[in-house]
Amino acid sequence: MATVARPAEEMPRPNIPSANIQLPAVRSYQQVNDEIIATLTPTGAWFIGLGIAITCLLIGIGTWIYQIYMGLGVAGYNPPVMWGVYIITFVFWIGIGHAGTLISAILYLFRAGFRTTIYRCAEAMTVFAVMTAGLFPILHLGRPWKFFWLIPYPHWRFIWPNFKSPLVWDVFAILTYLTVSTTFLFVGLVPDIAALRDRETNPVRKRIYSILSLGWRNSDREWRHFTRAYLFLAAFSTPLVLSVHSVVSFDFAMALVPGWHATIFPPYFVAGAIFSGLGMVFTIIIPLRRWFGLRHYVTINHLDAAAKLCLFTSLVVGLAYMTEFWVAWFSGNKVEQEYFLNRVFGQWWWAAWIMLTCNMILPLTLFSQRLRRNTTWLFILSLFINLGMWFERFVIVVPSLSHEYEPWQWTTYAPTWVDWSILLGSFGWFSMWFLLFIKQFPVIAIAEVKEIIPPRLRTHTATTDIDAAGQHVDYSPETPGEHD
Amino acid sequence: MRGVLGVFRELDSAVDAITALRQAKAGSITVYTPTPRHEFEHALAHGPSVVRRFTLIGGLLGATFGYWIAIWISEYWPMVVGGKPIPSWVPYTVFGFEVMVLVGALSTVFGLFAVARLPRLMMTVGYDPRFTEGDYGIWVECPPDREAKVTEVLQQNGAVEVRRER
Amino acid sequence: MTTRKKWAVYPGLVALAAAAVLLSAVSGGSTPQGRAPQQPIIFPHNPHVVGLQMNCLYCHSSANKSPDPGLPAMSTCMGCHTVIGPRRPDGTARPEVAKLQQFAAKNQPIPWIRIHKVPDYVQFPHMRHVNAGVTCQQCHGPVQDMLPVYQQQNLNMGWCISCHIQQQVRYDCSVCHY
Amino acid sequence: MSDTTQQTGVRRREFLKILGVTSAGAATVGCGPSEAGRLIPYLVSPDQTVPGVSTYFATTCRECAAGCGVIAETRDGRAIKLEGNPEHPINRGAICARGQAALQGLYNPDRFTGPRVKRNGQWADITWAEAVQLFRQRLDEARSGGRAGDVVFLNRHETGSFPFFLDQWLSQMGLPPHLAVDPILDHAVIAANREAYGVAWPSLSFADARLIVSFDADFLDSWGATVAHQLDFADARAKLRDAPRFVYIGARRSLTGLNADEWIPVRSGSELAVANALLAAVRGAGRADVAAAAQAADVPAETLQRLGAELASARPSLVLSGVTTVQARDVARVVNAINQAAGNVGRTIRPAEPLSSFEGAESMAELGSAVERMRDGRVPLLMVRGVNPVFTMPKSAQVAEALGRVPFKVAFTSYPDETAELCDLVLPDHHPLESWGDAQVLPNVVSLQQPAMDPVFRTRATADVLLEVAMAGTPPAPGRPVDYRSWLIGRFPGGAAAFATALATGLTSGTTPRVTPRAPRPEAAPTPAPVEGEGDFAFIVYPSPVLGADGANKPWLQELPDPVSKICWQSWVEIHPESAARMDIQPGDVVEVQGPGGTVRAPAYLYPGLQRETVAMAFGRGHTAYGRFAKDVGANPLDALSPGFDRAGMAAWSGSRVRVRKAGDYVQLVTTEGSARQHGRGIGRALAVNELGRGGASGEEHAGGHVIPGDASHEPLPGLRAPIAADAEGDLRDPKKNEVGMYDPAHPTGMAKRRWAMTIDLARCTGCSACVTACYAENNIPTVGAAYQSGHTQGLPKTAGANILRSREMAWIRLERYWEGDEASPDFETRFVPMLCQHCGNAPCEPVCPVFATYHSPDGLNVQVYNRCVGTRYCSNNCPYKVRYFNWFGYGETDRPQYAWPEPLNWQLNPDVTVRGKGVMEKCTFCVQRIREAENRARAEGRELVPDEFTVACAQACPSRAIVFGDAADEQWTVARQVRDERAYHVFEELNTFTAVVYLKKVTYPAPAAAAPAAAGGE
Repeated sequence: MATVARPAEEMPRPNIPSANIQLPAVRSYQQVNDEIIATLTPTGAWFIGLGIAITCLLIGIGTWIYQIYMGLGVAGYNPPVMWGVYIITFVFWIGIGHAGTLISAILYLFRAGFRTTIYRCAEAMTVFAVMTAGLFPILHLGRPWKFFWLIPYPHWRFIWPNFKSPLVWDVFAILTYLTVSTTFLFVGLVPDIAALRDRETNPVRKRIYSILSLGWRNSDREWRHFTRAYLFLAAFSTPLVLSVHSVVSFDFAMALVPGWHATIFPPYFVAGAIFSGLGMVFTIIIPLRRWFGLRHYVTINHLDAAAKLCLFTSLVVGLAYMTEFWVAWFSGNKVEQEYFLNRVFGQWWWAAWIMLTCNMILPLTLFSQRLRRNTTWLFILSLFINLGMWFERFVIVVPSLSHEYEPWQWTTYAPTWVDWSILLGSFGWFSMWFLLFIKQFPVIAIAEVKEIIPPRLRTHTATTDIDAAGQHVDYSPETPGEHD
Repeated sequence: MRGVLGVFRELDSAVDAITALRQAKAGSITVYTPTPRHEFEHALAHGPSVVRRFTLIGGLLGATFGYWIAIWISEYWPMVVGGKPIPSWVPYTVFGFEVMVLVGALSTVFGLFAVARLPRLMMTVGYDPRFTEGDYGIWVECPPDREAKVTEVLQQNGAVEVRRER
Repeated sequence: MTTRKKWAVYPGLVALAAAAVLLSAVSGGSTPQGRAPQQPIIFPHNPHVVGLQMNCLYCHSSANKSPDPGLPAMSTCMGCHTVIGPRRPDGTARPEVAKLQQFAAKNQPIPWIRIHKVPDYVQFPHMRHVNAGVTCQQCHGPVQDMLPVYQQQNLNMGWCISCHIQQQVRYDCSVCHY
Repeated sequence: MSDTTQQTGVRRREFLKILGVTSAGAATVGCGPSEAGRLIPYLVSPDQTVPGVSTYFATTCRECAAGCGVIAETRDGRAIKLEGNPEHPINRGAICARGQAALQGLYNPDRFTGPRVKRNGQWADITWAEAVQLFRQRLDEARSGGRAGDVVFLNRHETGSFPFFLDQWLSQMGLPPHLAVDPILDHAVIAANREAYGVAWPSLSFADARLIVSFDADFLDSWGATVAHQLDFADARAKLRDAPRFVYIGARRSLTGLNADEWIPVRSGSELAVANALLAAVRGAGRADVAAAAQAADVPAETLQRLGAELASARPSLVLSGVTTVQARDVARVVNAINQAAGNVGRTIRPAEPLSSFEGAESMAELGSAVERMRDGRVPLLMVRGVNPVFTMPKSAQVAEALGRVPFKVAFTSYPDETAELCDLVLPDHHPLESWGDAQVLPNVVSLQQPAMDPVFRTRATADVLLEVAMAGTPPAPGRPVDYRSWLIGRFPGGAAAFATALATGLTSGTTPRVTPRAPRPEAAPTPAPVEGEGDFAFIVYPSPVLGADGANKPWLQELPDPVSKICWQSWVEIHPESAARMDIQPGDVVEVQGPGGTVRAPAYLYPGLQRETVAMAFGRGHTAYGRFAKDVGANPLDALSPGFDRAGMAAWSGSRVRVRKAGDYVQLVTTEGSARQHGRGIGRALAVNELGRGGASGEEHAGGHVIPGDASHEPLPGLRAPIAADAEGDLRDPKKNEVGMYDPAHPTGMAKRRWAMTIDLARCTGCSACVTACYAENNIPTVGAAYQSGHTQGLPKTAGANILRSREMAWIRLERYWEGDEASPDFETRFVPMLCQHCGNAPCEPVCPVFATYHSPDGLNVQVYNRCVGTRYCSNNCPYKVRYFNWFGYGETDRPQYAWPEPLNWQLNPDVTVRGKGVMEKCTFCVQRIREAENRARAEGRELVPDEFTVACAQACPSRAIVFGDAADEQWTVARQVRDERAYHVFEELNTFTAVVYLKKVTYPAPAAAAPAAAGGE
């Protein structure tokens, strides 16, 4: 077909409207099925990765058993720093869990085309991140075997949870979020599972897929209700995703601890959550597209568009950081002011500066299109963002508690190997689920990709030539910018 | 039940076939498409989906339940915490909202299953695995005497394969 | 056609949910209710309480002045049972009294097995209840007719509370838990 | 008690063991009823005990020489709590931390369980018969050996009949009288007092003085009858406007010094010169020596002049000496002269009504010469009872070697201390709470001592053993006492009947027979050693105020932070910050103190309350034996000293020169202190005396105070008239609401009528920390610092105090000690703030608990329900006062390595209070068990609560009566009146927590010259 060689001086090309990103290299529905389902065959590397993940998980489990038997004292808690690595990691994972629903739901409502090929991956990430996060509130309890007392169920004691406690809101926010995002993921998967089912030869797997696909047949009636239901789910998930992290932020904002007691927390947390989520999306999808050879599905333009979103959230987060300091100064509250001084220049200056550097300063590089389209840099940056967001939560939890109203109780905090290995275990748990997922289900939504590629028509074949807006010409490995 | 199944390669031929069949009053038509296309929606001219009702009812039920359980529980065993009123609606709003989303979303999915006749426990007649890949399908349920007519219409509109099933 | 089969799924789900709720409703309610252990001496309350019309307080002497009802000391038993020996006037044996006297001879207390026990984090003042006119039977059941004595009530918190609310007395947590 | 216990003792103990397991010992784990145990009834029900109801025995505290009266609360035959005897003239119902901890001596898991003998280096248990047989045989050998005159009996100094009984027995055996030893008694003052007044210890009246001057006399903590002094001193301070000003002179500012209004940091060794200068000033004599003294003391001359003038004008005054240098006796003499000259004798110093507790103690020099004789191998037999010379004398005195030269050594000691370890035969004595006795506390008042319970172990009262030995072989004659008790009764005026009645109060008038006083020592001997050693620092060794000489084996005392340094489970070297900076010493750097007798190493603590050329260490830790809680914890400062005495034969613990150098390594300080400054947060507030009467709002503006919007301070003491503050109150008052249950004041239970509250008077509080230990004893609070509890505290050395390095101490009430003003100058001020749960009306901890484990009870308590707690620890995060404590380990679970009460320590557990399990939050409950108990009692007697009818544990113990507890909603309770005091304030009022604990501001007394108010407040 016609490959138009583009003159070099056209670089850098103008920005692509993110609503209208096409997949020139994908031509037929057939090709979509072939290429995507091909990624499901397990490889050696995959088994090795899974092995590592499970090892980490086992380390975490072993440590937890030790902690349950001995008591929380084996962790590095140092009263009045009553919350530590566990709560930090809980908020960290919940934050990660926000990008998925954002991309799949909010961007769906906004009709942002670049979501199509990355949302399945992000959504899976969300579900597993929330599954991971959900463990930590239980894990940090003094008596974890009593966690179900937080759930309102009728029993002979006649006593119920306290619905005025942010922790109970948490329970419901997280359970709701987990249920809804899982449903969302599954509903979106059903047509693709049907595709797998029809292609599968192994009888056992075929049976499983048939059950999971609920007998989906791509009939017009199914599609009609499906699209409608999907829309409503998206419409529900959008406020939900905003509420969940607001509720998580209430855990802090509702307390009168200096550094916590701030009305800015909900928006601040939501922005931070989406920011960290996008970071994790990059961390996952950049190696994945290379590994699975899906670079013509998740094109550099998709990453470019996502990077813009990332930059935006980073700016919001940075603004929130600055606002906190301003409020502390403007409130005239001496306790608050002392705390914020201590945060940046005191005991915990290093944590604060890691946070500011990774979340506020480094992402500014995304203003450069060249860096936005450089996957290596995006990947490195995403690692920094993950680190920075973990430390943001560290800075929120630890310095506040260690420097409160009572000077006599000012103290310090040092995690022990127990905290660290449980943190490691959480990464193992997350990666295990994710690795299992990507080899059982398509990481790119087959049916939705088919939506955006031109259908075969009797009259003519759809054109994929370059257009004035600088949209893609035919895909060929040499085309600059289409892959790296 | 019995009928004729036509398999199409191209979108527009399938659409034309549908219009033709509807003019011919050939019987109830089911269209299989790998991905939802508006062309079919227009051609079939079905009414809007009823899933929305499930969503609305579910959401309302959820919100009500959320508020009710919280208030009922705090009145059930009055305990003052932090000098706050025993039933205080502000914190309970969070709870009501979350339960609304939960029940609303679940009932939406339930509605989807109900109206789309899912889960379908076994594949029924008039289906072909190709429909999940690239091809479009049209399944016309019709009495035997009309099968010939339907087959003809399908073939005229460029079906790559037409077969009768029962 | 299988359209009928699939509707059977939903009642199934509903049934499961209901079962789960019921299960949770009784969870934690499991107490040694009805427990009737074999005591070292098969002590019959009936002849003492019904037959001899002895007041409960004769043996459980501190029930009306202490949180702890108190157990009869060996001396209390032997007060009568030095006279009322192991043989009835008609010559039939009283094996349990014989056991009692053996314990007394060895100067050993009787290792009774405890039946009614609230957890250690529950403070139960007997005298408040006894003095308020709560009969022993209300919590311990018809001990005078029990052989062997068993735990009749479940002694659950809900069971305590329902009575407290009904009687318009304190049901504040800090009344029992501290 | 006695008869029944004789009969059923052992079995009762079995019974109690079982009870200990089933009731008090178990912890809140699980939610259903735990496995029901066995019920073991009495054989014969003891006459005056009702099961489940406490019985009280009045007896005498023997922890120090003072002989306070205590009331031992026993439950089902176990002593569970000690409280001061309100009738007692010395302590008037108060009790100090060491007194409280007597229980842990009684139940100490390391006590000798029975007699034991050392056979070729190995300890072997033997029966009492064998033991007494062996003892008697060795005794006869020693007597027959013709060296009977050299036999030594060391007895811990005590007053009462026993010393007489002992000497009687010794003379009967043809042996010399015993030596009464008390290592921390101020023999110098005693000697001086004998000269001046003819009595060892005249009673002191602080309240009548208008100026108090103390030369190193730590009278609140370790000098004399401290509880009596505290009560009196606090009463003096409570006079507010006419309260005496207090000047402390000394090289180290002890706890008493921190309570002083002015501190004059004189160079150690210059006290005599200063005292002479003051004497001259009082006598109105020359000025020259003032300059010289100021020169020697390195203080501005005008300070001394001003003080001299003040002393001359303010009459009566009260001048005390507690100096422990080689000049101690001389300083004490001069101080007595000052009192004479100032006309204090008979007014503030009352020889006419002396304390008898300090009569009859031998000087340490006597002990020293006894040790000399041992070293010369002249002592055939040594008997020791409650004395531990190996630990209490400097290592350089080589007591251990001396003991090695004694052929046979018998210990009547109860604990495996250093000396007992070196003995050949141990005949363990009863604990004072298990034995009979008496103490002469005032010339005409005898305080009786009776057993509160049966012996815990196979011990025997020494007196009984001696009697048995004396009677062995001879036929029992009628009328001869069979045991010490009958001996006591036999001599008791009025006999058995009178004795029985006297036991009710534990007091009786009259005198016990005195030991024949020895002739006063000739002036010459012992010659005071010159100031020994060299180096640019003077070394001060002071007895640890919390441990005393022998408190180290009691976890309560080990865990109780030192009131000055706030360090526990550790020894430390106090050094002035400037000196430390000069030598580049950071807190925690191990320093080596090299003195004439050797070197001692300990981490440095920078203490501004020191004269710059001084280093100081507390004596009390550094045991090499003495059980699991004491062994290898801390260092013994005496290792650096040489055995020197002053003229009165008192061991000179201070004044020798030492070299101090940085040892290089570092040890984290086991301190409970976060920041030593208030950062202007107005926690402990004060106002100068001249600001009194200007209305409560006076005193300092503190930062948080009136800045933050929503400040509630416009309303005086809000939230104290009703159990629930603010919003909820409106809600509950709403007549349309009928489902508020007990929160409705009209509810039949009437619980909502009360608002339990507390006032803490900072003008009275001295920071002695007795309340802390009282709380530990009452509320089953676990100690967490022992070495064996540190095993699983990751990332820290497994030494004692690891858990406290992570600030996991559990003290429900803690004493915060804040510096105010410029620490560089000696004029810095100290604020002691007892901090406990404030039981807020709007408690921030309550709404955040997801399971209602903490909530507000209708009578205004902030309740913590342990068995409901799941351990989210959110409540603690949200508590501004940081008074909630979490069970990081299973301190209360018997099967855990961190179990805090190894058998039989768990016998002391209060059956009315749940023992908390792992993973549960706990905090001050306002002693809710006492509230409920009082309510039950009132109900049983068909009455309402009588105002002030009961109080909480901390208030009960407080030796300065600073804490008042009661119902603030009822005007008849004292607390309801106190909260209207002009000095009243809430801590962190601006947070709208509406606390139920009200503090009354401290009052400071600036020096007359310094006009400006010294109360710089929260700066």
